Amino acid sequence: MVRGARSKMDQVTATVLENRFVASSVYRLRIEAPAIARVVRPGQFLMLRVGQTLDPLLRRPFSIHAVHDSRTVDILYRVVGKGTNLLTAIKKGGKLDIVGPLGRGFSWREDLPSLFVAGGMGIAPLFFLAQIITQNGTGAKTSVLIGARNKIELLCVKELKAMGLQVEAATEDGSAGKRGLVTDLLTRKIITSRPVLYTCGPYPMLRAVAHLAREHGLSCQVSLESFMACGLGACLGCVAEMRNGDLVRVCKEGPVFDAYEVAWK
Amino acid sequence: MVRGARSKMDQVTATVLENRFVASSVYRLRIEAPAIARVVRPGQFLMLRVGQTLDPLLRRPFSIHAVHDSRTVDILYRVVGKGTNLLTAIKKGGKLDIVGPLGRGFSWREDLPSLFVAGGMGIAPLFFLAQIITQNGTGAKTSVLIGARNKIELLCVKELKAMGLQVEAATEDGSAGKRGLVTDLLTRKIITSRPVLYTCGPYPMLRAVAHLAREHGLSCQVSLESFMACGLGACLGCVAEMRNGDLVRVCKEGPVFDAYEVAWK
Amino acid sequence: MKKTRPDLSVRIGLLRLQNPVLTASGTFGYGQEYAGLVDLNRLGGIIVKGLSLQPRPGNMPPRTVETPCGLLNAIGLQNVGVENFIADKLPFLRNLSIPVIVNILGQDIKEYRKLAERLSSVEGIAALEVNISCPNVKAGGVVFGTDYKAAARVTRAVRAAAELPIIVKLSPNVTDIVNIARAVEEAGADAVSLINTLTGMAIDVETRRPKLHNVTGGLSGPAIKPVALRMVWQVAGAVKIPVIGCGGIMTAADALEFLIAGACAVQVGTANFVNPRATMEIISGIEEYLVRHNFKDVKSLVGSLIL
Amino acid sequence: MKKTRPDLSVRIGLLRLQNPVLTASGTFGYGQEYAGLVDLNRLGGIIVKGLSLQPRPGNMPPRTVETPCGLLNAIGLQNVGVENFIADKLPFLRNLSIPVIVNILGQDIKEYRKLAERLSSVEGIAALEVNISCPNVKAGGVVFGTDYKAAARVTRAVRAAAELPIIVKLSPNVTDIVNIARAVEEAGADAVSLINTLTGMAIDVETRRPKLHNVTGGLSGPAIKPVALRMVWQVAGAVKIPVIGCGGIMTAADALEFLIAGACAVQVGTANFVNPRATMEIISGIEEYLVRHNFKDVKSLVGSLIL
Ligand SMILES: Cc1cc2nc3c(=O)[nH]c(=O)nc-3n(C[C@H](O)[C@H](O)[C@H](O)COP(=O)(O)OP(=O)(O)OC[C@H]3O[C@@H](n4cnc5c(N)ncnc54)[C@H](O)[C@@H]3O)c2cc1C
Ligand SMILES: Cc1cc2nc3c(=O)[nH]c(=O)nc-3n(C[C@H](O)[C@H](O)[C@H](O)COP(=O)(O)OP(=O)(O)OC[C@H]3O[C@@H](n4cnc5c(N)ncnc54)[C@H](O)[C@@H]3O)c2cc1C
Ligand SMILES: Cc1cc2nc3c(=O)[nH]c(=O)nc-3n(C[C@H](O)[C@H](O)[C@H](O)COP(=O)(O)O)c2cc1C
Ligand SMILES: Cc1cc2nc3c(=O)[nH]c(=O)nc-3n(C[C@H](O)[C@H](O)[C@H](O)COP(=O)(O)O)c2cc1C
Ligand code: FES
Ligand code: FES
Repeated sequence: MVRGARSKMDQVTATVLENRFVASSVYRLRIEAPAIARVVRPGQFLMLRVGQTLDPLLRRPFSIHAVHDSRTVDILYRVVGKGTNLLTAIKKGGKLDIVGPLGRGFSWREDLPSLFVAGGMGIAPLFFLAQIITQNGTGAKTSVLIGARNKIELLCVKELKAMGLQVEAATEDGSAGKRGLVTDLLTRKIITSRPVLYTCGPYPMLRAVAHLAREHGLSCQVSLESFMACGLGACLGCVAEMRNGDLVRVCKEGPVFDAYEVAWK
Repeated sequence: MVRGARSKMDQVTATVLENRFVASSVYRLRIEAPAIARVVRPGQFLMLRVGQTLDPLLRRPFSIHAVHDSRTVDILYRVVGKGTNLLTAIKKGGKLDIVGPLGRGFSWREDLPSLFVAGGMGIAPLFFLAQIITQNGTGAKTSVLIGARNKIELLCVKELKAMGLQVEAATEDGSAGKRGLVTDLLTRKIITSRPVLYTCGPYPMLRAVAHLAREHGLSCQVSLESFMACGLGACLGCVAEMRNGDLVRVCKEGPVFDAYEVAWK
Repeated sequence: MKKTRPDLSVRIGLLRLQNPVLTASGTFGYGQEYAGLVDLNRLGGIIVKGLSLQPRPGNMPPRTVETPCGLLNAIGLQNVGVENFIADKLPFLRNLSIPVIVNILGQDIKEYRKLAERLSSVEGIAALEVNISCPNVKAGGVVFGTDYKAAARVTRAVRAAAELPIIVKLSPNVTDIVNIARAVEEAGADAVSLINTLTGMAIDVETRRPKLHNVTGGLSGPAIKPVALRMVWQVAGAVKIPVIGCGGIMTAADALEFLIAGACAVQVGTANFVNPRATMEIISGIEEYLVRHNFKDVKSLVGSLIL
Repeated sequence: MKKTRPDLSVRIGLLRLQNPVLTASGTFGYGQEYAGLVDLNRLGGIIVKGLSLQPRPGNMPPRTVETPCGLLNAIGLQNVGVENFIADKLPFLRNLSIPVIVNILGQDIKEYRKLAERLSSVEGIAALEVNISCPNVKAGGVVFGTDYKAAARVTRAVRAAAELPIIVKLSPNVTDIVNIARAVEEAGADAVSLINTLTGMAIDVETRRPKLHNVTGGLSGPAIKPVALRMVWQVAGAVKIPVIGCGGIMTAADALEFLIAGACAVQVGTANFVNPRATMEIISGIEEYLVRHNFKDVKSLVGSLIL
């Protein structure tokens, strides 16, 4: 099993190669950051300084979405507030102050079938994991269940298929794939195969996936979100409760956790 | 005498037509703002919201530098801190939230010779006054004394000459015009003619000009600067002391004052 | 189905406001300064710049300096004095259809009493806001705001002298604001407003001099909002009289935080400098929120924090 | 002519720091968290996360929320407890060449005393910082920080129990910080540090719930700098023991403001989150400033405000 490694982090000034509108309010940011690209593992994240002034004050966390040529790193982000809004203004050639890679990423088994369950922006880190798993190509079957509110917000489907993955989609309004939630797809899927689950998305979805995994006795890894002030394990702000009662740092012990260990609310 | 009028102010969203590097750290911002362009008078200023977030919090005051076609307004600004730095990032087509025109501008006599004394960015509002005086062209002689640290920071000389004005320059390092201060030029000038003085620039220069004017019994108008939180006369923050002991609002009773009325420190 | 518009009106004792958005004293001049930019008659009310018995010249400049998300000011209560106010400023204000609240500041109890008497004797004033909290006046002012006994004494004096509703404006520079709020409630205040500015300071490192001539000043703006909100929540839970919230309100969302925390009205201060239309946008924003969340009136929202 | 480098070292009682830049408790973990980003041995010293006798789980999340130019936190003093600290964290810290200061927090005087005794008995601790000001612990903590008699009592207890220099960390949530500073000075503190966080609050208007599970939290960051600077200036003018300034320091210029106001050292807190290299840049920036302004040492700058 490939352990969810911690890589050597650094604070670097990266050059923006591209900051492109993808769909709806989603952008893809491509940066040149070899120091990070070389060591980062799927599920890890970066802390970006999104503005030049003191408002917004804190960095913003973003998952690694993809890595190319050990030089460039992609981030897929949705504009939800003032920080992500400012981020859209950064142009090609601009500089970004980045800390990373941070956190503990996914631990994956290349010899077992993998099933990715992504909701909304949850595809961001799973895409990188898919990239790595298919790249290493040891061959076990990997499929992707992906859900979104509507067709426009359904991201990366073409790219995932191009990687040779089997992709099934669900949208809440039925504008693409099955109408409904990604967890509906999952219920059917689990019955027919016994994959390891990797999931990222809104909390209620993660909880549902975790419950299904438990019911069926499947191994399941979840990437959690939390408000992060430092991302470094220093502020103790980002904690999540574990089943054993511990409050652990999502930025350091996570963001990827074994679904069984999390105290779901 | 044309009175230093107060015009009807408004809060408008102006479109940026151009935001161009001029020289050294000086930029010229051209905006489309007909409501302001139609009513603004030389010496008045605008309050610009320079960023989108709460830091910097306050608007920044800038003089009207020129008006074209009753539609567009120019501002000439120097980058000195975080607000002006952010301003440089605004591109053509961008929007700017502006309040103005504000304050009481110059009161000029078109029938008497005018002498402008500008130091550094002080040329910004005087240029607009020159534009108006030469435009109305009632003919009395207008000359300009302009000073800067060096040749690069000597602004608008070509444009002023193109208006038919006689321009004399001084630079501290002697890289253009006379070596020395603009007030050195002034000492000589006053002896040979008896113009009305209009001056804007650093405080020590204004004080020197005011003293010379008083010595020679010349009428003199100064444009003062002050830290302005509101620009509207509401906060009472921007006051300057007058000779009679009153503390008056630079943004409302000024920024242009009769040099005799100011309590110079 | 068309919804009926929510009722934005609130009561502060006997005073009825058409909506809960007031302008904070000292940030809106005497109203007239904003006449070209704001539809004054749409406001919940105007609170004018603090008045003293005699005109005051205020502090020497510099009087204001920007800080991160904040503004430090040391105006020193420059004002035209009560008689000039009545003669020169009130006529304009009286012509408006909204309540005008006068903020008053005395050097001692006698001055507060005289101010209250004088202002009660003229037409066109809806209420008094008693400033016991200005940090920029050396004598008097600040003492009243930080000692609950002194605060109660001022309140009683004004209460006895005024025939108008009395709002006492509290200072945040205290260990226990609830203690002061309770004392002025007991002493007869019709409402409390909070917060005034936090005392702060800034230094120019190049000259090594204070950035304000007065050395210290009052901090306002979004920087102080969390502190203001906390105090409003504490006080609203501890007194029965209405609480008016103030401090760093820039947007409708900010105002809503204060209402939810228990304020029945809000004051908008520094925001008027940053965005002269702030009050108008806040009023519209509150209305939209009420519609979106199915509140029939703003009163139902007040103090509706879910714990 | 080549200038000699200015002397950045300062003394806090018996404690010598190679430069005046410390990390603020709770914002730098146990040092190790920043090992990859900061040259720890360049720091003036490290103040570690507040320690209690027993491990504390802290508050439930959410524990942090951003505010304008500020950060609200209600960690609730989560920490590993004094024994785990000594066993697991101190070995790493002891290997550094810089002073390690331990921030302590008790529920009552006995706990403070026990903490001081236990920490005095081990190698590698340079001083204790007594946190009497944490607003996020319901029992104990906050009371000590806001009452000068209680503050003095804690100080005396720690003084008697500890063989280490004692820094007492003051709360800004008080009417008169000078009063508290004088009381702890008299009670035997070697230095005071200020400020801890201002108590604040934030509400999510869509859910109408507090943004922090604990409802209120402590406000830090640039938003509070003017308040912190004012208090440091007031206290530095009133006590003879060294004052350590803290609150919103992001840059060398910010740190210089505190030194000029009278602090002989500074703590950098929230800035570590925003810019992990902040402390390094501040140290360099102070040195550059001293060179540029012809100060031969940082001590000459301390308290050099020109009024
Ligand atoms: C480990 C991790 C990985 C993430 N990866 C991605 C990603 O790949 N793509 C993506 O679009 N989003 C990702 N997010 C979410 C992203 O961090 C937030 O959307 C972003 O910070 C919002 O910033 P804002 O200023 O635009 O929003 P704000 O206006 O500040 O707030 C909008 C919302 O974003 C949340 N938020 C704000 N700041 C933070 C913070 N420092 N930490 C966590 N949440 C915050 C707020 O709680 C609020 O709900 C990730 C979050 C975490 C914790
Ligand atoms: C009536 C008036 C007209 C002006 N016209 C021009 C002009 O035409 N061109 C030009 O380049 N500059 C002009 N200025 C100066 C200009 O306003 C400042 O340079 C600008 O506000 C600095 O903003 P900043 O954020 O870059 O600087 P900061 O980083 O905030 O500070 C740098 C310096 O600018 C001063 N400053 C900051 N904010 C204000 C403010 N609100 N009011 C006054 N001073 C401030 C500070 O005191 C400080 O000395 C004028 C000022 C006034 C009062
Ligand atoms: C420039 C200025 C002047 C002020 N003058 C007064 C005053 O005269 N009387 C008073 O009670 N409060 C005064 N205040 C305080 C405000 O009314 C308000 O309480 C404070 O600014 C906090 O609100 P804000 O953050 O919305 O500005 C003044 C504030 C500012 C910024
Ligand atoms: C997340 C966080 C945790 C903190 N924990 C402690 C603590 O354990 N003990 C303490 O005395 N102060 C603690 N503080 C207060 C800081 O040490 C500092 O006094 C305060 O944050 C102000 O400084 P700043 O604005 O530079 O952050 C904490 C602050 C933050 C932001
Ligand atoms: S974000 Fe600071 S500990 Fe996780
Ligand atoms: S800047 Fe507010 S009165 Fe002049």
